[in-house]
Amino acid sequence: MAMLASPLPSDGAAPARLAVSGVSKSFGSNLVLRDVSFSVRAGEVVSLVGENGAGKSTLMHVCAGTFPPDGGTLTLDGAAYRPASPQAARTAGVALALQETAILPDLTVAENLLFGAEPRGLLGLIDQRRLHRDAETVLAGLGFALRSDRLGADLSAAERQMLEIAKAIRLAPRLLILDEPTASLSSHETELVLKAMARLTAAGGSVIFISHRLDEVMEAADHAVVLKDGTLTLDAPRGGFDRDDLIRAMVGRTLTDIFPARPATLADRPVRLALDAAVAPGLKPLTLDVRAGEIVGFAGLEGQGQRPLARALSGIAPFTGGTIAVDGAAVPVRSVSRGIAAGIASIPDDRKHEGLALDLPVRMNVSLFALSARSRWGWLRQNLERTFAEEARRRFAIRSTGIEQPVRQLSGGNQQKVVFARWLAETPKVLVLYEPTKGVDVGAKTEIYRLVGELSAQGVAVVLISADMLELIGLSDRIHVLFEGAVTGTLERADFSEEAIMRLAAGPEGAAVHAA
Amino acid sequence: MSTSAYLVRMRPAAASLRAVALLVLLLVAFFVSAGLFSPLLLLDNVRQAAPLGVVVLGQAIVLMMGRLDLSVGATASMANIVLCAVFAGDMANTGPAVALTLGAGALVGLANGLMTTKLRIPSFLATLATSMIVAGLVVFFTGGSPRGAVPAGFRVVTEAWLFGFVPYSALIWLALLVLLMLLVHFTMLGRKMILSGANLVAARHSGIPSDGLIVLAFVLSSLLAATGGILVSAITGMASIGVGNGFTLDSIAAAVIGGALFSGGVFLPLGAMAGALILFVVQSLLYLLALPPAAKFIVQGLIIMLALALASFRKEKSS
Amino acid sequence: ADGKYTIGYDNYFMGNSWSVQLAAEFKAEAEKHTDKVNVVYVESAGDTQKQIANIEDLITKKVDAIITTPTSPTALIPALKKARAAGIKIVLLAATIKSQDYDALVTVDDVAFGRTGAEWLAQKLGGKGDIIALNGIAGISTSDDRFKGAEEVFAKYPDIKIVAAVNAGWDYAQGKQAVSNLLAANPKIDGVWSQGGAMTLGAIDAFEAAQRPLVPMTGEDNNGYLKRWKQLEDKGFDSIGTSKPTWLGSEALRVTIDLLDGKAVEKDMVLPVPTITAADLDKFVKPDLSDSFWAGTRLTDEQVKATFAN
Amino acid sequence: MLPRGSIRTNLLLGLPALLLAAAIVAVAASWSGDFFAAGNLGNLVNRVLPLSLAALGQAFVLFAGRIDLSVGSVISLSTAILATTSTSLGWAAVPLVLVAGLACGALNAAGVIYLRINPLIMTLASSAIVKGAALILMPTPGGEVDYTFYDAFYGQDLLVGWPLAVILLAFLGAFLLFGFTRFGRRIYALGSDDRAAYANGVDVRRVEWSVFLASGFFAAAAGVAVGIKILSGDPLIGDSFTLDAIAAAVLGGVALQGGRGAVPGVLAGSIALVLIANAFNLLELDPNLQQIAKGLIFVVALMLFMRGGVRRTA
Ligand SMILES: Nc1ncnc2c1ncn2[C@@H]1O[C@H](COP(=O)(O)OP(=O)(O)OP(=O)(O)O)[C@@H](O)[C@H]1O
Ligand SMILES: Nc1ncnc2c1ncn2[C@@H]1O[C@H](COP(=O)(O)OP(=O)(O)OP(=O)(O)O)[C@@H](O)[C@H]1O
Ligand SMILES: O[C@@H]1[C@@H](O)[C@H](O)OC[C@H]1O
Ligand SMILES: [Mg+2]
Ligand SMILES: [Mg+2]
Repeated sequence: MAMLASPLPSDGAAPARLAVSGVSKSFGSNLVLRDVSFSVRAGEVVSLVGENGAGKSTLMHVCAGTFPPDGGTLTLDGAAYRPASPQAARTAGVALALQETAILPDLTVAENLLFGAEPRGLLGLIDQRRLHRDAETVLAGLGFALRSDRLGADLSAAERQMLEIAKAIRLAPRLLILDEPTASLSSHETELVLKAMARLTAAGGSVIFISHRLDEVMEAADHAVVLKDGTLTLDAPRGGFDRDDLIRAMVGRTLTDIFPARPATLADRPVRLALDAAVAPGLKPLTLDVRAGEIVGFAGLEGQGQRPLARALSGIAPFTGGTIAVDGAAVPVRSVSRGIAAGIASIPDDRKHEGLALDLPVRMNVSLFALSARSRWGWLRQNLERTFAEEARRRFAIRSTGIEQPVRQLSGGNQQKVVFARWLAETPKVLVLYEPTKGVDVGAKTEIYRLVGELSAQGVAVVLISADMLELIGLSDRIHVLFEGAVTGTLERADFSEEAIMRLAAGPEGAAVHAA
Repeated sequence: MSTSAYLVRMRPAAASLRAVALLVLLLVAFFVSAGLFSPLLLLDNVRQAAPLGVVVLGQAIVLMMGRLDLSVGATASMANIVLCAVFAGDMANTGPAVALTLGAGALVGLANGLMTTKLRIPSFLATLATSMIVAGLVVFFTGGSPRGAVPAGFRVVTEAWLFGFVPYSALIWLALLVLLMLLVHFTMLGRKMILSGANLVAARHSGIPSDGLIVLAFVLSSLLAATGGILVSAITGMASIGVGNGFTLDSIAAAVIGGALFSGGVFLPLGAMAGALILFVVQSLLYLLALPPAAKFIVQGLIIMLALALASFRKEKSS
Repeated sequence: ADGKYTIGYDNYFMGNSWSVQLAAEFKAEAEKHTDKVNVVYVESAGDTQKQIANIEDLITKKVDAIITTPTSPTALIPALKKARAAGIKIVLLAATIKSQDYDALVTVDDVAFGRTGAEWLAQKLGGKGDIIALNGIAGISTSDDRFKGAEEVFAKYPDIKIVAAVNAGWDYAQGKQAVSNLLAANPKIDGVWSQGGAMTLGAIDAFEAAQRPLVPMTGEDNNGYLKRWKQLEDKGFDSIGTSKPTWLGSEALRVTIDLLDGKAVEKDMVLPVPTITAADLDKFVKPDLSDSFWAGTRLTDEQVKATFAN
Repeated sequence: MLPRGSIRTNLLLGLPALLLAAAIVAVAASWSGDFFAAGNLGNLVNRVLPLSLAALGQAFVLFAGRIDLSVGSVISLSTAILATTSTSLGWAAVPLVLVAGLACGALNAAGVIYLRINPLIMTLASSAIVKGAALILMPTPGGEVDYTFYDAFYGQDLLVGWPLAVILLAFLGAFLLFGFTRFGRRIYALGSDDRAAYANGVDVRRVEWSVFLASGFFAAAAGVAVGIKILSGDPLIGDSFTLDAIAAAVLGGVALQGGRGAVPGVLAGSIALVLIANAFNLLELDPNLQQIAKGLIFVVALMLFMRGGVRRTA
């Protein structure tokens, strides 16, 4: 394992762009960062990795002025640096693109992008036309396909994330911090972001890049820094670490295989879920089967019908025609509760809005279905709830101070585990997973994959809708590829490859479009 | 479930405790300026605070759902009019009088609920509109001169004391409080209401029929407002226009003093009770001090500020 | 056009039975003159801003006269000036303004109202004792004037002490709450000066609830109060019912018609305060009529029943 | 042409109020010959003035996602100050009143920012405190504002005069501020999403200070308009403005959860509210129905807005 580097650059020449020295921070009694020191040089990408809740975002908030550290010091290009607010940090040349994004819902993309730096004309009034022109220039420069006059509220998670990144990059900061910028991006969009990072460093800027995707980290990092439980466990330059080093530093052990083994054949299993000419807004009639114990993946570029499919299966925006059958019996999934009654559980992708009551404790967030199934005469069984919540916290390795901690205070990945814990209180017949590991660290991911594997072994039919190619390939028994709301091709496990998926994902004229 | 678990569940949140502390402080001030301590006087204040207290419970339920009910005052006023009209001073009409009054109240709640869910009008506005319409209907149908009266026999509800030291109205208040506490904290229905209040979208995604629960909350609020109106009627014995109007702002203030949050997801009935008592005791204290009217308003405002400043004291600034 | 007078009637408030009966008296009178007058009704709901707008709209409608009960003694003055400049006769009903911009005033002086009750109470107490005062709403002239009258009287009796003066909004429940608390704090209260009958009822109930012997209290001429007084008479309770009679409402119309007919009219018709005492209580109390009804009326029993039922 | 961007969305929110106002004018004018009488139009402008100013101040606060329930008391206090000082100070009394309004705004801001009291409750409390102050200054209505004020400001109560000029100036200024300045954007940003606004560099405290100060200022300005109208002071006269100002803003498309709505809509909403009452009087409709009608109009207008859909956050 690589040695822990000293916070100051060893070559003694130029001072580090950012030097973090002995920083600690706690929330209440929860010590989140302990004596963390590392540095970022000019023209360098430093990747910061660590498990969910390791303290990455907290550390970056400290660097970007959201809140001060409890102890420790920061320097920027050799000068003492203690930003009093995000604005002060930006003025000093440090821009942070938030993991949770800070898009103003009632302003347009252009207004968000140039917020606080709107071009002014006559009488010092904002020049709306130039504003939009400038915004389009920025977006085009990054290659982001995002219309400048759409309202923030109407953007998808991926679009919000792109806008957040664009906002930070636009400032041409000395130090750009990207906190999980790629979590909901497709591989094409991810490429764009990595390119933008490269351009920035080529021009002498520095980047701190957080990701749970170790591929990206290996590709982009000039230097890697690993946090575990708020302590720095690895700090090594490119070439001085490999993937296993990172994982060991993150989880403290080597993970052998993160994906569960799949059975050789499923042909003898009964059909659990059957769709026959099922239609929903945004989807063309869909006919397919999922067998008991089978994991069927859905791949595709962003916005090819994944969301409508997930929402229709879960009953949020139900199918409007065709038939849906579970175990051979037609079930009208006209609402979420009908779906649940039919044994269909579905994990939403937008956990903050659709999955969690952020201000309520972990206990109340995990226990709903467990309690519903066991309530007597509508009474809520308090002891049972407590026991269940404690158990869920253990089983899903949810990092919290206890079952009474409000979910808002949990790290992103741990929030996702809470969502899982609620839905898996009862073993469903069909499990619909929509981006199940967005922003989830490799350890937790392994846990989740193991769980999915277990459930499928118990005969649950799993529908996996994901933008994560490796996840699809690693987990699925079959992959359907969506294009413009229809399945354009299906791959069996033996034929899985990123290339094969991409070819189908590009649509009928696949090759041509993909080449462009 | 063990008793201890119940006790844990009943443990009021910090906000409620602070409200209770403030209440105690006010009571001390009250009895010091009265120059005596009389448990009976204390209970008499509780007795008279009951109508407001009952209305606050409803407001707290609506706040728990992340909504606001600005129609409770108009509904309580309407209840007084309907009750007196149907009673017509005759004890024999008790059944229909109470039933029709509560029925009319439930209709208001239903209207509020449907407007906020089906028409998607923000509750602040929907209930403001309802309150205008309800008040307008009352004036229209009575021509300004409401009829009827509450028979003396019914007035025991607020005027009489059980065993000479427990006011019935306090018992009614307490009973409703316990019922709501059971509903919210001890039933699945209540749990689903809290989840809806804390995050409506997430609740929908979990198959919780949120719209129905919001309607239910508004109906409960209006029923409790109507009950508050019935209690006021028992106090005054007569029909008059606008007797409950003050409940609207008072109920919001009391609930919030008791720890309710506008963002929803919190139901603290004990806090709500403390909040209602605080407002009422302040009023009594001000009568006692016989301050000039101007000073009265100022003290009232300062006490509300103090209560809320205490509530947010030490609250960590969210980042 | 039809040769009739058009009269604008501004109903200042609908919030208590007194104001309702005031309007009812006017309407009953107007029905007697349908051959002569058309009435345009506007509603101010106790809101001075609205009242000003209403007056202006009546000017726009070119009425011949406006009858209004000003909810503020000053705020309406410019609007009323404008009306008179447009040749409209202004008749103030039951409340006045601090200027001469009106053609007739029909009222009972509220200062005298307060004074009358206070004099009775001072005599009753033999010129000494501790009393409490129950007022209406701060900032409303009716309330302030009545208390002013009372204070003038009590100032002449050095041995009478007002231990507390509180605002109870002319309201039964508030009156009761106030008096309950004041009783607890004051072991000795020898009399209650109240400027509204509903508050006096609240005071009586508070005394009874506290099991304190009743003391002399001033009251008003509302039937509910008179009934109660009657019941308590044999327990030695004594009171006075001062009155601001609602028949002022009908009188205002008569005066308005006289004005429009060009007859000589006394500008300030400030009537003496009618009173009801134990001696003539039986003449005024109507056991079979509603509690809401006020004795100082020209309405027939049938009209009262139509207004307030029972 | 409407500028691209959120301004367009916000302007459209005010459209229903404008249509409503136009409809009332059409009905009132065709059924009552008095509507276009010179006196009536002048009266209407004079009535719109205080309401629209109060609503504009309220809009500052609402855009920022806060609320101000003290507007009515501030108006009352303003008339009291004007009526006690104008005889000696003359027009210099006006800035004094405005400063007092700012002080009330500062009280609200301080409570919200330093004591972290919810704005609804803080301004409810300050409303009582300010009312108390007004009653101390002027226990009963009275005082005097000289007639020259009326003559100079309202003149002959005509359509075109100072009141109209003040309305236009205030709303034009505010329109530019909210549509085309960075400061206006910050206010919208705060109302749109507190956390995101902070992360985008909005100085939350400064914005909160400014919106409450603005609300106090405009309420005081409305108070001056009322004071000159009544030529006296009245410690209770402002009470009804609080809800009316909110109603006008909301009718004009301002979202109570903040971040949405535009200044022209606020003016349209104020005009619509004033017109409803006027039309009832001119058409001699049963005044008892007015409140019901107002409530129903509200519901219908709101239904029109809501069709556009609400934001997905709960
Ligand atoms: N505002 C807060 N109040 C209390 N605890 C907090 C707060 N913010 C974060 N924490 C806690 O600090 C720890 C670190 O959280 P942080 O968000 O920095 O993790 P992370 O490494 O970014 O995780 P992820 O990969 O899931 O984004 C977590 O245990 C979290 O619960
Ligand atoms: N501890 C490990 N032991 C063995 N193989 C591993 C380990 N961790 C990851 N891998 C392999 O590396 C590949 C990618 O790992 P990575 O951690 O980037 O996955 P991921 O986080 O799921 O990716 P993404 O960021 O796209 O979600 C997987 O195919 C997996 O098999
Ligand atoms: O006399 C009082 C009257 O003036 C007021 O308006 O209402 C209540 C009555 O008691
Ligand atoms: Mg993070
Ligand atoms: Mg991954």
